[in-house]
Amino acid sequence: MINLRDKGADIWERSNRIERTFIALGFIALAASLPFFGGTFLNTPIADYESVLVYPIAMFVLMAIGLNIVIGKSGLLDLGYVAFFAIGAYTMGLLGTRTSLNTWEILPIGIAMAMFSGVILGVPALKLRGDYLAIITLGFGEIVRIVALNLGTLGRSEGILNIPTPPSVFGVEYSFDSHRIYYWTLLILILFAIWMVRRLSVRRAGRAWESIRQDEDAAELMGVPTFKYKVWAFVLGASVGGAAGVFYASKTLFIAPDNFTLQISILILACVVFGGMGNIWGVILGAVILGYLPDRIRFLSDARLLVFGLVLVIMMNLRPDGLLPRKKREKPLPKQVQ
Amino acid sequence: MKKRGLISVAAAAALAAASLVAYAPASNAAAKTITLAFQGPLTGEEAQVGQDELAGMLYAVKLFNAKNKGKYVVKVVRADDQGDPAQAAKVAPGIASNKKVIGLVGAAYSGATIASLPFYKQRNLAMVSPSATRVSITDPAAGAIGFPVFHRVVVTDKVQGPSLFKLATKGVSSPKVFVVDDQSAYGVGLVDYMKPGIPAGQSAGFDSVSDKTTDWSATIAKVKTAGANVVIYTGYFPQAAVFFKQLRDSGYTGVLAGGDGVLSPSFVTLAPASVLEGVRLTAGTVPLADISDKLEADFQKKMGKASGVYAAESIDATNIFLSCVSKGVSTRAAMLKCVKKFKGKSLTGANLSFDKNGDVAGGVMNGFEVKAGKIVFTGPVK
Amino acid sequence: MSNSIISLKNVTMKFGGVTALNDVTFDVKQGEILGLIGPNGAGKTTVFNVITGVYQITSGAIDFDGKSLSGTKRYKITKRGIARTFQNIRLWGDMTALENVVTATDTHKKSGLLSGLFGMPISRKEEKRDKARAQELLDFIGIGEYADRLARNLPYGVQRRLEIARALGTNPKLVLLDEPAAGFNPSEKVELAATIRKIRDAGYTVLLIEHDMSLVMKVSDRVVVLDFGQKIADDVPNKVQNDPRVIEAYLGVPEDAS
Amino acid sequence: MFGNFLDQFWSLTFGGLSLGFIYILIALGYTMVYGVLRMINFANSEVFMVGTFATIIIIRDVFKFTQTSEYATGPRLWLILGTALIASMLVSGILSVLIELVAYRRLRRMNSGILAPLISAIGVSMVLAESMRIMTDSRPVASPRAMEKSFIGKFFDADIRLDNTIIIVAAIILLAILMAFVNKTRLGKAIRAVSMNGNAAKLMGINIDGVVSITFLVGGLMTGAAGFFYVLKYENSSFSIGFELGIAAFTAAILGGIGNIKGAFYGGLVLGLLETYASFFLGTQWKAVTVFVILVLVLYTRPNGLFGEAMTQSRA
Repeated sequence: MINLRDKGADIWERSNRIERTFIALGFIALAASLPFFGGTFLNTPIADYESVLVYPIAMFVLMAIGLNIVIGKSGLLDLGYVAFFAIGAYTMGLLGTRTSLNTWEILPIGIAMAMFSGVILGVPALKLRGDYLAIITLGFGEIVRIVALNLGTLGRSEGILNIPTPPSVFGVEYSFDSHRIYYWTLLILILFAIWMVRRLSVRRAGRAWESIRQDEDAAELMGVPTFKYKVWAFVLGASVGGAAGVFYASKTLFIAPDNFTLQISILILACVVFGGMGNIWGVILGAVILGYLPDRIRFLSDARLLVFGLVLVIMMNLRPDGLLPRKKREKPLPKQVQ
Repeated sequence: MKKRGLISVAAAAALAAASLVAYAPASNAAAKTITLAFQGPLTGEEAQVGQDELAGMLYAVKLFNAKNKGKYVVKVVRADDQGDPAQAAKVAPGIASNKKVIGLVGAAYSGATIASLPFYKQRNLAMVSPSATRVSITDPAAGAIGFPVFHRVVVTDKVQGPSLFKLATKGVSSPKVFVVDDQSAYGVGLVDYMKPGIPAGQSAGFDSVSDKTTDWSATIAKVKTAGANVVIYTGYFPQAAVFFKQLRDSGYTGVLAGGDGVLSPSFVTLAPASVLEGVRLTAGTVPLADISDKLEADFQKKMGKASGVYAAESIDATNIFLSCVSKGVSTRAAMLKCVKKFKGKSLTGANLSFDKNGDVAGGVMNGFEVKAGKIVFTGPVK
Repeated sequence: MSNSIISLKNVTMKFGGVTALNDVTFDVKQGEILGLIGPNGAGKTTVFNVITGVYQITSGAIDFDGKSLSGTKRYKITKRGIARTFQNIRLWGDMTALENVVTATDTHKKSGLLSGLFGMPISRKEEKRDKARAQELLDFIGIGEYADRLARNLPYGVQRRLEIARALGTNPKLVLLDEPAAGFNPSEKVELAATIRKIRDAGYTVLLIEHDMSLVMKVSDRVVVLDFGQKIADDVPNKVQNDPRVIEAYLGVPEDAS
Repeated sequence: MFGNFLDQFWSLTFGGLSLGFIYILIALGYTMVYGVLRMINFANSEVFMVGTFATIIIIRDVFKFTQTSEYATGPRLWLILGTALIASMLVSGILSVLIELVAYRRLRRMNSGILAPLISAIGVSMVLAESMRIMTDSRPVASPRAMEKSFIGKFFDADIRLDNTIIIVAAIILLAILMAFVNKTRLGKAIRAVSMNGNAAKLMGINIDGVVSITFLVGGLMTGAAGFFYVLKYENSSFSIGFELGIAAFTAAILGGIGNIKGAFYGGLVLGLLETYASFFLGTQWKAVTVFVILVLVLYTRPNGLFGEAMTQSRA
């Protein structure tokens, strides 16, 4: 099967610094211009195209990048990622409605809260064997939702209303219906997350995660403080989820426990695996497709989730490593030994 | 072999999908085409409520189109929000900016309604919800966030909560009432508005049970230790049927009661008649079969399934828009004006109009009782 | 005993009802190559596992560099200067040979995650230094030209050597080699013997598990023999070879295929 | 509160036990597959859901019961129950084998790791749940009552009900048959061999694909039985019940120690009881929280689950 990822990597490697800058800018420009394609075949029936770009697409991309640190880079199966998204959103909801802090001031607080809960969850959970981590994280996701559902201060099932939009920045107004502005802001957050992940991947942390993913025991015996790096992966993943949550709450103006179900965790996981676990471009592509698809096929009406399920089955069978898999750039040598 | 298997599965699914795509009335060149929208959960776990309401709306539209052949063709856009505020927030702007849509039946759920409101308010699209009962949407004390576009033909929890308590305890000497909610905004809201009206000494306790619960042993044990003789469930009928069944099977003999979420023709099919005998229910309107058996039969014939919980409300909500359509309304502004001023009759024959916040004016609570496997209307709750 | 780098004192290791090591005592002296042999199931790899903290010993004591190892976390044991290879190769297959070694050198990095994130000078300097060091080690082991290949695509012999290079990457005082010659042909074994001596000569102490008697006897300065979890001999190679208990231990069990 | 608890102790315990047995049987669907493939069979929850519908069809459509029918008694009752049990088991068992073919086999041959099959199985569950939703008009479906829920005795203060008793007895018999199958038969031994060491089993000439199919079949049969018991006890089903019960049963499998049958057994019992007691003490809304907190505590002190056989402490 053609490996687009390798093709891309080849082109990238053969380019010089200036060419690379142009390629990168080209992609950013293309992503930034997406809101202008509402009139084309890209348009989504019924749902508003530009809203779909903000949520789920851009929001999923951001969360998938975050989850990819946990699952793609360090191989930890996290089924409760929605918890961090919820914690970010509720931080925004509470502080936004009860204090005079604005979205930009709450953003770091929300990220900190998500990171803190990443530590709270990670420290006990990450000592467990890999397979058990899945159920513990799943439980954590549910606990966060149930707490929100039962605590009066969090509005219980009614949720939190009238969450403020972000104040204007450099004259750019954020109104609840200026989807493009939100989309571009998210794009900046996404670029920042990509920068962070790429920066870490090529250095010590990236190698540590990679070694943990491939053989955790061997990593520890080679002096990698595996536990510390697993917690770090968790906490960084959480920070991205938290940031997404804060921004999400500030966009929809209203949050309720129903927004943070286990299905979101599973969908984001699907984005990561579907796109190509461990490869950030694959993950982004996966999130774009899985975020976009259900709205694009709304004309199927009743059957759209059924078709969505079928797409997952068929695609995973055809491309088990995802659309753009992680690097496998070498041809195996003839003398390869199993 | 393998691949062919997959492809044939895909093909079968595609066929299935194609056959499910809604049947749209053939438009007549001379007729004026009007588009209305429905918003509610049509797929996913909450799909039932939305599918039932949509059926009610389509039923009303079908009648209207048949009656006005050559004059009007009303089309329905289906906006599936899965009952989820997050989905609603991306569907609503789509509907809001679809200029053809001049009226919206929905949203089915309060949470989805709240998430959608800003977009409809901005684009001046009149909404009439058959089932969003949360008080805060129209409550001036909570900012009346629905004003001016939001209307509802269903009575709010504020009215229903106390009525339900009244009906449940009617004729019970020294009642001890145990109230169970389903953790939904609807169920919790009902309890919140019921609580202040419960006289001292009549409360036996409260429980809050996820609507995904299958085993009710613990709640039943609590009911028993509390010595309750009246149990009220504020949730929807599928769970109510299971809960009541388990409660009765465990030997509980007291009164059982529920709100309009339980009042569905399907409710009595979910448990043996002997178990549900005497269950008391409240609702703003009545099931189609209680209005007339003929109506229900016609509904089943035209829609191919039994009517659901908010069928009457959905039909009422749709009829409000349709009556405006037959008055020649074809723009959003005119529609909103027309809906605000609407004065007419509901399916039950009661007067139907809205107060200035969009609530149904003078709504009454009706009482019902299950008798021999049927839900029977017992008159307004006083 | 003062120049011993690691000493095992009365080490016993039990798994449920099975005693894998029974009252084993020996030490490894600074700068020597100690061969650890014994029939299959004698407990050789268990010795490696208790030294590197994979298992916590049931009783006894292990001192490294004069200080006890008990309760030390695995990665800290490595940091203190013990590195190992694995009998069944356990490289990180999706990393290049160089990355495998660089990851091991990370043990001694000062820069953490945040300084890496913000590209602080210390991080950049260490990266450069360690990549150079890793390349040096690959050259030292004789597989320098494979630096940029993914580990799982390397020929078997290179993978075995890469395991050694990776162990050296942690900058250890003591290197534990677990059957480094498994699956090698005679000429490769000769090369390996030279490499092991070269490692010793470079200042590392080596503890070697090996099935190939002639190789062990050739390179080891001293040999410890285990049988059924017990030490039955501890002496210079040619004395061990003639020890009747050792001969009995080897003849008493069926010859093993490797 | 505690006095109240003692009053209700036996009722709660019986309720919890019969729920626990349903969990056990579903958990077997997870644990057997996990034992052999080291994969979470995400679609097992929908195998259960389909099993409940098989029972309902037998009772409602084959034996024509309605909510107002007379209850069956005597031999006819046992015929109905037996037919429904076998039908659910077969439908679920076959479905489970098909799921393996569609969602797992190709990926397994390609050695694709655990995540691709997980997502593929999630896709299968969506397809199954959504198809069932469309077929049932998104409605819950009731199973008419075929047998009287009579009390057959008293234990301390608690009534012993016939349906609960049938569930517990039948489940124990099924488990005994399963244990005998796994421990005594050639096929069972092959399953155990593969779950202990897949490669070695392959070398010894065991047909891995066959063993995997059998494992899915057996897991599906047990899950289907759970579907029958569920309908017997709760008399209803819906397209969406799989998810919740699946998560609970999976938790039970983990709690007990996933990958072995004993673990599923104890895990299911402990979870069934724990949920019921916790709901009583802390309020039903905190049930899930309690369960997960206890799960964390258990795994923290016993990393292989309550009754998990310690696999080697570490692979190094």
